[in-house]
Amino acid sequence: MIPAAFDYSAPSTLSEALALLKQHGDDAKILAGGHSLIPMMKLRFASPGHLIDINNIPGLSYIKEDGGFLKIGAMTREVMLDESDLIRSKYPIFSDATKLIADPQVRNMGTIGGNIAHGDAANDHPAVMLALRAEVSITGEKGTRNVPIDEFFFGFYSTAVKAGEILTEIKIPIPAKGSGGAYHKLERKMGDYATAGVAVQLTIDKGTCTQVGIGLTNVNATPLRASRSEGVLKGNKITDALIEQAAQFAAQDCSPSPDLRGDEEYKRAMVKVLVKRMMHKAIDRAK
Amino acid sequence: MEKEITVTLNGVAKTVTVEPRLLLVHLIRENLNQTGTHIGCDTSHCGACTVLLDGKSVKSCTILAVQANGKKISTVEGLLQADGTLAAIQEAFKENHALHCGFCTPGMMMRAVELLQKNPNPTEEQIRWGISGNLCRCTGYNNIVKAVQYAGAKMRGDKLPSTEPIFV
Amino acid sequence: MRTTIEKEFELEQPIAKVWEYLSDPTKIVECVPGASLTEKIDERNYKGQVTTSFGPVKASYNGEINISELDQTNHKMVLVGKGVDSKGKGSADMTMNGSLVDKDGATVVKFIMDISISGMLAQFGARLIKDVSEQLLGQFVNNFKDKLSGKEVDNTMSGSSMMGSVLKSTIGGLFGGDKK
Amino acid sequence: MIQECKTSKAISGMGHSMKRKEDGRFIQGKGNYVDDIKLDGMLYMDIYRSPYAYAKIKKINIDKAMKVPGVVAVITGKDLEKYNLHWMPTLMSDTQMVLPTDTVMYQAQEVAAVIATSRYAAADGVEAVEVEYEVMKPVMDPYKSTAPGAPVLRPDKKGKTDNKIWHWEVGDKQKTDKLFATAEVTVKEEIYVPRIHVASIETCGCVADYHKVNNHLTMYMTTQAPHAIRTVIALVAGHVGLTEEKIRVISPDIGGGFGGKVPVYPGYVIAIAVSFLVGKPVKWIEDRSENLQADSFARDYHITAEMAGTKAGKIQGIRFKVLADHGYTDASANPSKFPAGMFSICTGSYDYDTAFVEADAVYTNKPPGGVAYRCSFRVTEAVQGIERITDRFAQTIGMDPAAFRFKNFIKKEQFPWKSPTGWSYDSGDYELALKKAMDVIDYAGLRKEQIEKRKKGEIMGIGICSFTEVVGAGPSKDFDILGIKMFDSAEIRVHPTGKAIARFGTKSQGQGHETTYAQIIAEELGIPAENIQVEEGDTDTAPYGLGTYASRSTPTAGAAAAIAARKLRDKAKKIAAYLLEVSEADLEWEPGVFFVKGAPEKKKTIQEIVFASYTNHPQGMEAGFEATHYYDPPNLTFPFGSYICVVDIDKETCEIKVRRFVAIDDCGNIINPMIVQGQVHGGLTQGIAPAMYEELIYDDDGNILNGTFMDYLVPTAVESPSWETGHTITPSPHHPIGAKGVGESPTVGAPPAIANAIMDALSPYGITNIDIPITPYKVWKAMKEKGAVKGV
Repeated sequence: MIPAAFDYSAPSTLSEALALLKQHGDDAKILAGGHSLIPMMKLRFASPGHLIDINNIPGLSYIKEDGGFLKIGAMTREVMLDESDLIRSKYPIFSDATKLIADPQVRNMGTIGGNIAHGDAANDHPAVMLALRAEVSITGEKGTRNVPIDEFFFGFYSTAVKAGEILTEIKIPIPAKGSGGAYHKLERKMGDYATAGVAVQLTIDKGTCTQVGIGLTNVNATPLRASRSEGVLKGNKITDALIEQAAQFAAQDCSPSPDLRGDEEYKRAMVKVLVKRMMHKAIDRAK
Repeated sequence: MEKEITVTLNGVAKTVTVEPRLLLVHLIRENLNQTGTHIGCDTSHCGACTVLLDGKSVKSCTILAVQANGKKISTVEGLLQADGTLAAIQEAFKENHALHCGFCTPGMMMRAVELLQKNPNPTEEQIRWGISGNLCRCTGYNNIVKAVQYAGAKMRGDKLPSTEPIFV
Repeated sequence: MRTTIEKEFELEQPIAKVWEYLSDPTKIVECVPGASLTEKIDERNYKGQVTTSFGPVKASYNGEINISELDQTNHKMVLVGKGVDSKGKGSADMTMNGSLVDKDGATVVKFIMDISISGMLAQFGARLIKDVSEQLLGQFVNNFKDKLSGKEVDNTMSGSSMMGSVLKSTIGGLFGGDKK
Repeated sequence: MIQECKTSKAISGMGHSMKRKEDGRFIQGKGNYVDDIKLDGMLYMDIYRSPYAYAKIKKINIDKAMKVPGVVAVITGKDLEKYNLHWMPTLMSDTQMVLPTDTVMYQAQEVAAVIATSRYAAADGVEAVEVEYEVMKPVMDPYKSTAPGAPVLRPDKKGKTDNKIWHWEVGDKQKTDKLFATAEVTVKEEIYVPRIHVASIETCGCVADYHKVNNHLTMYMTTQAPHAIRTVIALVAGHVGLTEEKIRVISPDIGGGFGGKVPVYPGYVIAIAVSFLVGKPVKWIEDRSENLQADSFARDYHITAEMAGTKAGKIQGIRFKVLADHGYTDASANPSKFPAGMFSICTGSYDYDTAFVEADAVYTNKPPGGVAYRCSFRVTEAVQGIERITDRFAQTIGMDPAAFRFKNFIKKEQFPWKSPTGWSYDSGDYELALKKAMDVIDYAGLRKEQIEKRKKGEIMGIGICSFTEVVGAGPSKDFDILGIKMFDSAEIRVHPTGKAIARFGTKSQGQGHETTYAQIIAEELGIPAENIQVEEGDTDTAPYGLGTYASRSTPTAGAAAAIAARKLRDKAKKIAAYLLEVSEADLEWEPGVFFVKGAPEKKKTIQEIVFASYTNHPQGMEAGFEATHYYDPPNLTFPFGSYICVVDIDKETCEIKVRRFVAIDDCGNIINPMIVQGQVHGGLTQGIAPAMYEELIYDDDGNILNGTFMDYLVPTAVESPSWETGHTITPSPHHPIGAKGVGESPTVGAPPAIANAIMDALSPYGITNIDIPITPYKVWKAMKEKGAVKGV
């Protein structure tokens, strides 16, 4: 499998990259980790005329807490998330997700920005972002704009990143004390896309759920927020019955497609199981 | 439009002119004639093409040669120690019968090298997860796990585990 | 690889007007994302082209459209499209059943689309066919609504902003969770 | 120690876990696989394949492809037709298109070959080939293939009016039907053994190097049977002047074969044709998708298995009916007389005298094949059938599956045992193997645990498989492929300094022949295995043999090595007697030395004797120290084993975890315990694969839905459990070194053990069968049907 010929640039600054994007228009694609794009090119599903490799642009790879946000540079590789002490100690939901993304070699290349910007509901970070109520920073010629994650995913491979723009940063509001989160996906084998995946992030204050985010992976055309589920939990004392109700809503509100991983009925049932399990895990971690 | 790139392959700097679409694995195998790195699946699932790029294990079938410009590439051919003796991971694979057909072996060893650098004393589970991006169709993985443990012990200077097969 | 998708929606316009648009291939095709007619063979048969674009993936189909049923009295039509990937990697067939029902001066439109794809897309895109088809049908419906209400319709697939606005209103509707 | 050693470690004959001699090159990246071969002026071939399963070719336009820079030729079926090279025989004497002239018969079938100066240009050329098709509705269901109204898929075969390939049967139909009509208990189950793929990590490929001046072809290719391939090439291309002496097939290092590298694929033939036409070397290497989509599949047997017996638990007979889906052509590699391979081993390890087995093979629009994937010709299918139905029977009469097996095993003293389908089992001790497995895993303890778990609503299962294999094809009276008898060969040459080279007609693909053959010769001659160089895979140097598959290397070539070595030992004895000036009768042998009885200080080492054979041999004796043997086995060998698997199933997600797996194998005498264990480990992972993960899946239109490693789920180290393996040793009485062969036992034995464990776990819910691969999804659906889990 060999990609069709293309031209290649490796700009060393963001503005250079943006200028190249403008110059080449629709024919250009951004090369981040490349582990979604290059296989598509090798299969010749995608044949961009120009690749703009942003791996050489300094300053796009970092994990830091700053101004009330956890800020992650778009070019931060999965392996960095996996090995970051800050992430491990304070945001274990990320560790849950990264260890299930593809495999170690792919995680050495794959970036969080690419995982999100690809706009594939089967990717794992989008659900985590929904749970964490992240904001995505998108940089274009005219500067940087912030897009709430709920307004980011439009459709299949389609996101709020417009022509001429690059996703540059992910901003996550630092959860309050008493918060916890968890992610899990069912997969047929290591490295597979999710049969179903669920991310839960919540804050418990004196037994009451004051904040909750639930994101679903690969059970909808776009990464899906389980809004009704969140609705029944927020502001209430969490009981098993409430968790059951939340799980039921999530299972009903998603829209899974049948494939080799299972039919719609099975996937809904798995969403239900996973919501319950991730709720309990998140509650444990919130303690 | 062809590009001139310089890579350091197993310690030796090489300057080559390549098409941007040239895959790193083809650069290594075809342009630089180091055929120890193999191609098994083309879609980044099997890990036979694993090499170290600036010390990190990556799948060279899904990286462009131009992306390696200015970087260090290490392949199985560079594993031998300076005195010509086998590296710990090579000795471990041989002593523990961790290879049959040998096709996945170079990629598997390169992955194990990074795994052991990061975690010199991994548990069986950590090894199994750590090599989950490398498929082996021959060995059933038991002896690969054993070999990685053996190499870890050797690198740590610990007593080496027995390499005799254990039967129930 | 086959999938069936259905969509039902209501339009303010009277049934006669909606039928006029629905039964005219030249108008219909302008609403199909990425589609254009290239040749009219006769009243019922046309040649056309569809170019789709999803992120980095682009595919172009050359095809024939046949109106196999046009039932003026019951406001039912069946449109059969057969397309071959311009690179010869496979084909896509589509049968669209469209029907209109008058509802107090407004019109209820129902589409049932049977889609089958063969070749490389079927091999590699199995997990996506339903979602993508629904997405395309959603866009089509929006374009159709716009066209009926006299708005300019841009049915090319180049602008992701266009996709965005369309999808937020269609797929986005699910966020409310009114299903089931 | 698992196997008694008669030689010192320095000699490393049989029973020593000698480290492998071949490993040095592999761990240094110096293996020489076919894609590593580069020749001057070499061209690259890439193949345009059909996107459709069944279609008429209306037009092939190569103009754009020819304009791609670097492309030198585009070859179609019409081009090959000019040389009558557009068809070729399969190893089953069926026929197969090399390139089609009018119709494509399966998705990913080769349609045109692009030849270019680089791999990249060839790929670009393939993209530019334009083909117009008239798509037809394919036949994907083998049951529909023979239904009225199905299109006749092979009108190229004269007089063919349906899609049946062959019918085969064995056993006593009347007696069996009578038994089933009267038996106290009969059970029946539909068991599908899915279409799977060997998926060796190296795909297939070749470099065809034809020299016009010498009219000579050197064919480097991924083949498990180089000699047979040479003969096939001569049969296909003899008419254009490529006769057998002009052909040299070299099988370099092979990155896993497992049966998938036995057949002749169109790509090889096209590469040869192109090299022949342009006079330059041509390289063709498949990518993974081509490999999964077009190369020979394995299995795909629809089995209706029935067992009859008494309420008290005595098996009285079986009746098996099989529908075999061969796809477009029968491209199996079975012995000619056995179109269903050794499927008739399906009577299993049990003592009864009534059986009837029949099989029908049909054409469909799937890729061709039927290779013996790490299996001695359909034994995997047979064992899946008998071991599943055995458990079903035990379950039906409420008997523990282990107790049921003990009650029915063929007893040790009954060997040689004549099976109701005509096999003569050489030796066995089935009770011992199962007992050992039960002891190791604590079977009684597990059953207790299961009772406790069930009380708590937890799902746990224990599965047994006590299989009997049949390998080592085979005796020449019954076994041939394309008429060539299935002997195998060894040639040993010992150099004056006492070091040897040995050559074989087989071809290792990872089995470790360079080590184990050396150990066999070391055992017989006392020359250290370290000093015996083993070579295979070059038809110019190695003696003729049928190759490596079906666990036949040790039973055939291994035996040939032992006998050739014994011929040399006989010669050595004569020389020793001459040198020591005693009669041969006065000599005794211990590994590596002949000494005079009662005077052990009077001795000659094998090295001294060999040196004398070149420097000081008796007058009248032929000089040198060489022997060749072509071994024709008197019978097949019958390895066996008992495997026990424990699974835990998540009651909500239905995820299945193999908690423990104990495999007790008996492959007769063991040459190298380390290698044998490695073979078992690997085979077990290839057994869990179809049991829980792998299946080639097609839709009704003939599209393959999992033609990459993204969806064809080869297990990683995480899915693969930590295997626990052990042995009993029951030597084969007729084999020169008492060995039986082991490579395939685990692939054969593991799937039913796992399936039985999962079905045991699910038995409280009334679920009796789920076809492999048993996935969480399938379990969940079955549980849902029984009301054990709920939907949303």
